[in-house]
Amino acid sequence: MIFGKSLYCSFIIIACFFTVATAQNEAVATVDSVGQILPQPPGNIIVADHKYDNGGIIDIAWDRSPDDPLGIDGYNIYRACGDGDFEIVAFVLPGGMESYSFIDDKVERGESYRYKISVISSGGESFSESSVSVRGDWEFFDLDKLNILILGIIVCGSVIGFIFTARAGRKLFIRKISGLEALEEAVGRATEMGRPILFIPGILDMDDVQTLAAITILARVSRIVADYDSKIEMPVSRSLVMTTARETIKNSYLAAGRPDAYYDDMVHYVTDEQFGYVAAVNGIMVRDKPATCLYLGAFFAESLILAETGNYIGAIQIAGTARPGQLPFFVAACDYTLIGEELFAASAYLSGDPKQLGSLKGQDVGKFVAMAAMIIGTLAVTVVSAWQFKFFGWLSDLMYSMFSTN
Amino acid sequence: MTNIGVYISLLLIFGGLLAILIYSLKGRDVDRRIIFLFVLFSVASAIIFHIEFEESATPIVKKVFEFVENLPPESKILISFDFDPAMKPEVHPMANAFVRHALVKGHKLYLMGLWPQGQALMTETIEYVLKPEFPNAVYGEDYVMLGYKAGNEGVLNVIITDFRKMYSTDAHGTSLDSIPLFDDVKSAKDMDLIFPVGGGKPGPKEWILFVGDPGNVPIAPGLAAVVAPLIYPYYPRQAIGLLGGVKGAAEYESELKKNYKEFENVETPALQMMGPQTMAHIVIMAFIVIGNIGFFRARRRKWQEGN
Amino acid sequence: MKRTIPVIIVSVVGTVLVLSVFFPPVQTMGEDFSLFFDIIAVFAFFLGGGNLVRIHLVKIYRKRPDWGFSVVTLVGFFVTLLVGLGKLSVTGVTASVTAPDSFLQTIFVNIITPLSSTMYALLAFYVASASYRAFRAKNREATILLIAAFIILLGRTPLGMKLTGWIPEWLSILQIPNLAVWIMNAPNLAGQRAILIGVGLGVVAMSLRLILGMDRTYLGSDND
Amino acid sequence: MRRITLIVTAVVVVLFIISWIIKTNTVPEDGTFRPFIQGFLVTFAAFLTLAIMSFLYRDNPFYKFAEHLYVGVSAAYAMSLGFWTTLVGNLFPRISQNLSDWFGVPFLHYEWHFVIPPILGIILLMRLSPKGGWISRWALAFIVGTTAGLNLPRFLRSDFIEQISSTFLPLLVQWQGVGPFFSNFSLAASGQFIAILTNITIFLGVLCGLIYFFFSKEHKGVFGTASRFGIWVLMVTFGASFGYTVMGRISLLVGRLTFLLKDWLGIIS
Repeated sequence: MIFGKSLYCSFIIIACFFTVATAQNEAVATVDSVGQILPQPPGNIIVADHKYDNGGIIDIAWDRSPDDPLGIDGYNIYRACGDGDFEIVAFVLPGGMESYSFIDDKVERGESYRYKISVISSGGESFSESSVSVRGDWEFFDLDKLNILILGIIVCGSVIGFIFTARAGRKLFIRKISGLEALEEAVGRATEMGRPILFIPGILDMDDVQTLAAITILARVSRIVADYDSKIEMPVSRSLVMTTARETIKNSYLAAGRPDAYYDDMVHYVTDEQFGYVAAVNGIMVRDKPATCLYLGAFFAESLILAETGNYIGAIQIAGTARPGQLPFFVAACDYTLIGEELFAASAYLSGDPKQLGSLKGQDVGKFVAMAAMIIGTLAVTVVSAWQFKFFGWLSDLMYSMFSTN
Repeated sequence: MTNIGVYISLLLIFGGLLAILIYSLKGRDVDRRIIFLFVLFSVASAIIFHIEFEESATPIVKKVFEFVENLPPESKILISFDFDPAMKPEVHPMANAFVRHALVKGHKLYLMGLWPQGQALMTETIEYVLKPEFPNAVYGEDYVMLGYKAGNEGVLNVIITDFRKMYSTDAHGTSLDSIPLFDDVKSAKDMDLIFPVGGGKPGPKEWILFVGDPGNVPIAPGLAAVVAPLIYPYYPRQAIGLLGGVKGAAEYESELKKNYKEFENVETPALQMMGPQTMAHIVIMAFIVIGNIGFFRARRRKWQEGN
Repeated sequence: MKRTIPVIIVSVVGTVLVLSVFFPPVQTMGEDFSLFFDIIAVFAFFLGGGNLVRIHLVKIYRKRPDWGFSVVTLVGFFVTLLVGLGKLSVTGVTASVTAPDSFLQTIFVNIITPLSSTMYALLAFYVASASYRAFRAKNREATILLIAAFIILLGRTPLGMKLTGWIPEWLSILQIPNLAVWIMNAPNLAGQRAILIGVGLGVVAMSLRLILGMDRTYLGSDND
Repeated sequence: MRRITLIVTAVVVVLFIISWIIKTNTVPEDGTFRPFIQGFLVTFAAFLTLAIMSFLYRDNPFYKFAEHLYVGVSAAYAMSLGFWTTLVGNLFPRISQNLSDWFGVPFLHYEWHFVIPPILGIILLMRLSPKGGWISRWALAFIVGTTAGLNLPRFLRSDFIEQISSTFLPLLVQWQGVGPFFSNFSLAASGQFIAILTNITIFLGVLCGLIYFFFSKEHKGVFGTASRFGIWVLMVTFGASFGYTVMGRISLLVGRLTFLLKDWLGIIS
C-alpha cells in the first residue's frame, strides 16, 4: 500500500516537472481541489456534417491537448442532441498526432448535435468548449461518384443506342473472326476423312451465356455438316441443352433441304456429374475417333482431359470459352481457340441478334474510351514526370480526377 | 540414410524420364497410367526424403509483410476464409501465417468467411495455431470469430456500411455489442487491413470490388495459384500486394521465420511443400519437352514422307 | 403474369441497387435488398438439398443403374443434416455449429476434406499426362505460351535460382526468378488488364440488359 | 457381381480393418473421441482419398461410392451452415422474439419487411413441385436482379475506370528532362532500364490487348500489327496462368499425399 502511494506521488512529481518544463507560453495548468494537475483541454473543435451520406454521420476534428505528448490516457467525445445533455459516445486513444478526427456514425438524420471533447490523464478530465450545433443531413447525390455516373452513362448509353440501331435494321459491322473460318475447314476435313464431328457445348446449363453462344455456333456448324453430308455427334450433360441442341440441328437440316438425314440420336444426354460425363465422352472419342472436336462453351477442369484425348486420337480441335482458367490449356492443346469475348463476338456475328450485336458495339465504345484515355493519361504523366509543363500537369490532374475513384 | 534415398529416387526419376524419351522417340505411345504412377512416385519420394529449400520473398509478397510490420499496434485486421478443403494446402498456410503475424504485432483480429467450408477451417486455425501459440490472446479482446454468412457479394455490400446489420452475433451466438473488439467498429471501413484468403467466387476479387474500392480499405489478397495471375491488374493501387499459391505462402512463412525468433520452430507447411513442388515442376517440364520432341520428329518424318 | 412479374422484379431490384451507389437516400434500401439476397441464398441451399433428395429418391424408386450409390448419397445427406441442424457433439449441443468437438466438424475433417481435396488433386495427374501428350508448340502462339509457362514454372521453384544464380547483378533480369517476377508484373499484368476491361464491360452490358428487361434467358423456356 | 469385384472388395475390407486396428493403437489422444473411433476416422479418410484416386485407373464402384457420399454430405453441410448463420443469425432476430429465444440469439427488433425474403425463399422452393415451378421465377428474378444491380456499378468502377487510371504510368522513369538519359545503364532487375521497359510493356500490352478484342474494325495495317502484338501479350499472360495453374494442382496433390504418408501411414513425422 505505502509503496504504491509513494510511487504514485513520485509519478505526479515527475509529471509536474515535465509539464512545467515543456509548457511554453501556454495556459497555466489548472489544479483541481485535490491538488492534482488537470490536463489542458483540446482546442479548435470542428464539427461538420459528413458529405454525401445518408444523413447518419457527423465528422468531428480537434487539435490535440498540449499535454498529449506528455502522456495522456485519451479523449472522450461527448455529444448532445438538440438542447439535451452531453453523453459520452466514444473514447479515442492518443496516437501522437497533431490533430485528431472522429466519425460519429450513430446520429439520427435531421437532428442537430453539439459536441465536446475532453482529455483524460492521470490528473483528471478537462473539457473543451462546446462546439457549434450541426445537423446530420443527407445529400441527394454523391458528388464524389459523379465520374462513375458519367462514364456509366456513356457506356450504358452506347449499349442501348446500338441495340436500338440494330433493331431498326441498320447493319452493324463486325470484323472477321478467324476462328470461324477454321471451323468451316475443320468440318470439311472431317467430311473428307469420312469420320464424325464431335461437338461439346461445355458443362453448364442453358442459363449460361457461353452455352448460348455455343448453341448459336452449333446452328452454323450443323448447317455446314448438313450441306457436306457429314456426321455430327454431341454428348451433353444437361437435359435442357439436349432439347435445345436437337431443335437447332433439326432446323439446320431443314434449311439445308435434307430433313430426312436428321435423327434425334445425334444429340444424347449422358449425365450431370462432371467427371462421369468426361469419362463417357473420353470413351466416345477413343471408340469413334472423330476427325474434328469442337469444345465451345463453359469448361472447368475437364478441358484438360478432353483436349488431351483429342490430341491422342489426332483430331483437329477448335475450342472457345470465356473461362480464363481453362483458356491456357485450350490454347496449348488445340489447333484454334476462340478467346473470351471472341466466342460471344462469333455468336453475335452468326446470329445477327440485335441484342448481342448492340452490346458488342457498345462495349467497343467502352474500349475505345479506355484506349483514348490511356494514351492521353500516359502522355500527360510521362511529360510531367520529365519536364513539369504546366498544361500537362493540369491534364494529368484532369485525367486522374476523371478515371480514378478514390 | 536420407541422402542415399534422395539419390536413389532421383536416379529412378531421371532414368524413367530417359526411358520415356527413348520410347516416344521410337514413336510409341506411353500409357497415361504409367505417367500417373510416375508423378505419384516423384512427388511421394520428395515428401518422404524431405527435400527442403530456402526461400526469399519477392517484392509483391514483401509489400504485404511490410505493410503489417508498419501498422501501428492494435490495428484492426480482418481475415476472410473464402476457401474450402480443395484449396486448403495452398491457402490455409497463408491464413495461418497472417494470424501469427497479426497477433505477434499486437493487432486485433477479426475472422470471417464467405464460404461455408471456411468456418470449419477457421475453427482449425483457432484450435491448432491461435490457441496453442498465443495462449494469452483473449477471445473478444484480441480476436473474434464472426464465422460464415451466406450471400456472397450481398454480405460484403452490407458489412461495408454496417457489421451489426449482417452479424448480429459472432459464431458462438454472442451479441456483437458485448464484444469489446466491436466497441469502435461499425463497418468494414473501420478495418486497417483486410486479408481475403481464397481463390474462387466469392473471393479476393469480390473483396476488392465490394469493399476495397468503395470503402478505401487496404486489401492484401492471399490467392490460390489458379487465380493469382488474374488479380495482378489490381496491384498496386487496389491491392497493396498479393500472395500467389504455395510459393507465396512459403515466402511469407520464411519472412516470418526470419524476422521473429518465436516462429523458428512452428510448422511451415508451405515451405515443406516446396520440395515436392519443385520435383513435380521438373517432371512436368520434362514431359512437355519430351512430348514436343516426339511431336517435331513425327512432323518431320511426315514431311519427308510427303516429299 | 408468368413472365411480366419476374421482369418487373429484376428491373426494380436492379435499379434500386444501382441507384443506392449514387444516391445516399436509397442506400438503406440497397442494404436491405442485399440482406434479402443473403437470406434467399440460404433457401437456394435448401433447394439444392431438396433437388438432390428428389433425384436420388427417383433413382432408387425406379431402380435405375447404380441406384445403390444413391442410397449412399441420401444416408450421407441426412446424417450430416441431422448433426448439423442439431449442433450435436459427444457432450450434447455446442454453441457454434463448427465447434471443434461437434460432429459436423468431425465429418468435415474426415469426409469432406479428403473427398473434395482429392477430387482436385486428381488434376495434377491429368496436367502431367496432358503435358506429355497434348501441349505442343504447334504454332507461334502456343510456342510463346509454353516458353512463358516454362519460365514461370522454373522461377517459382528454388531450381531457377540454382540454375541462373551465377548471372552477374547488372544482367540480373536474366536470372530466371527475376524474369518470372517481371513476366508477372509486366506482360501478365497488361494482358490480364486488357481481359479484365473487356470482361468488365461485358458484365456491365449484361447487367444493363437484364435490368432493362432486354435479356430474359434466366426465365428459361415457356414450357415449364 | 463379378468375381474380380468380390476379391478386390474383400482385400479392401481386410486392409481397412488392419489399418483400423493399427491406427487405434497409435493415434495420439485428443480428448474428443476414444482411440477406437479416431482410428476408424483416420482410416476412413484415407480410404476415401484412395477411392477417389482410383478413378485414375478407371471408373469403378469405390470411386462412385466416394463421389456419391461427397455430393450428399457437402449439400447438407452447406444447408446446416446456412441455417445457423443466416436464418438463425440474420432472419429470426428481425421477425420473431420467440424463434430468437428458442435458438438462443439476441432479438434485435421487428422489421416487418423482413418477412419478404422468407416468402421469396419458400417461393423458390416451389421449384421442387412440378406444377408450381413457374412461381419460383419470382425468387429467381430477385436473385438475378440483385446480382445485376450489385455488379453493374462495381465492375464499372473497379474493372473499368480504376484500370484505366492504373495504366497512367510515366514511360520515362528517373529522368529530369535534361542530361544523360540513363544514369547507369544496366539490365539489373531493379534498374532504370527495366523499370522503363516494364511501364512501356504494360502500356502497350493493355492497349494492344484491347485492340485484339476490338470488333468494330478490320485488323489490317497498323491495327493488324497492334492486334498481333496484343495476341502475343495475351499468350504470355496465358503462359503465366498455365504455370500458376500447374503449380496449384501440384500443391493439392502434395497436400493429399502428405496426409496419406504422414497422418495415415506415419512414414514421415
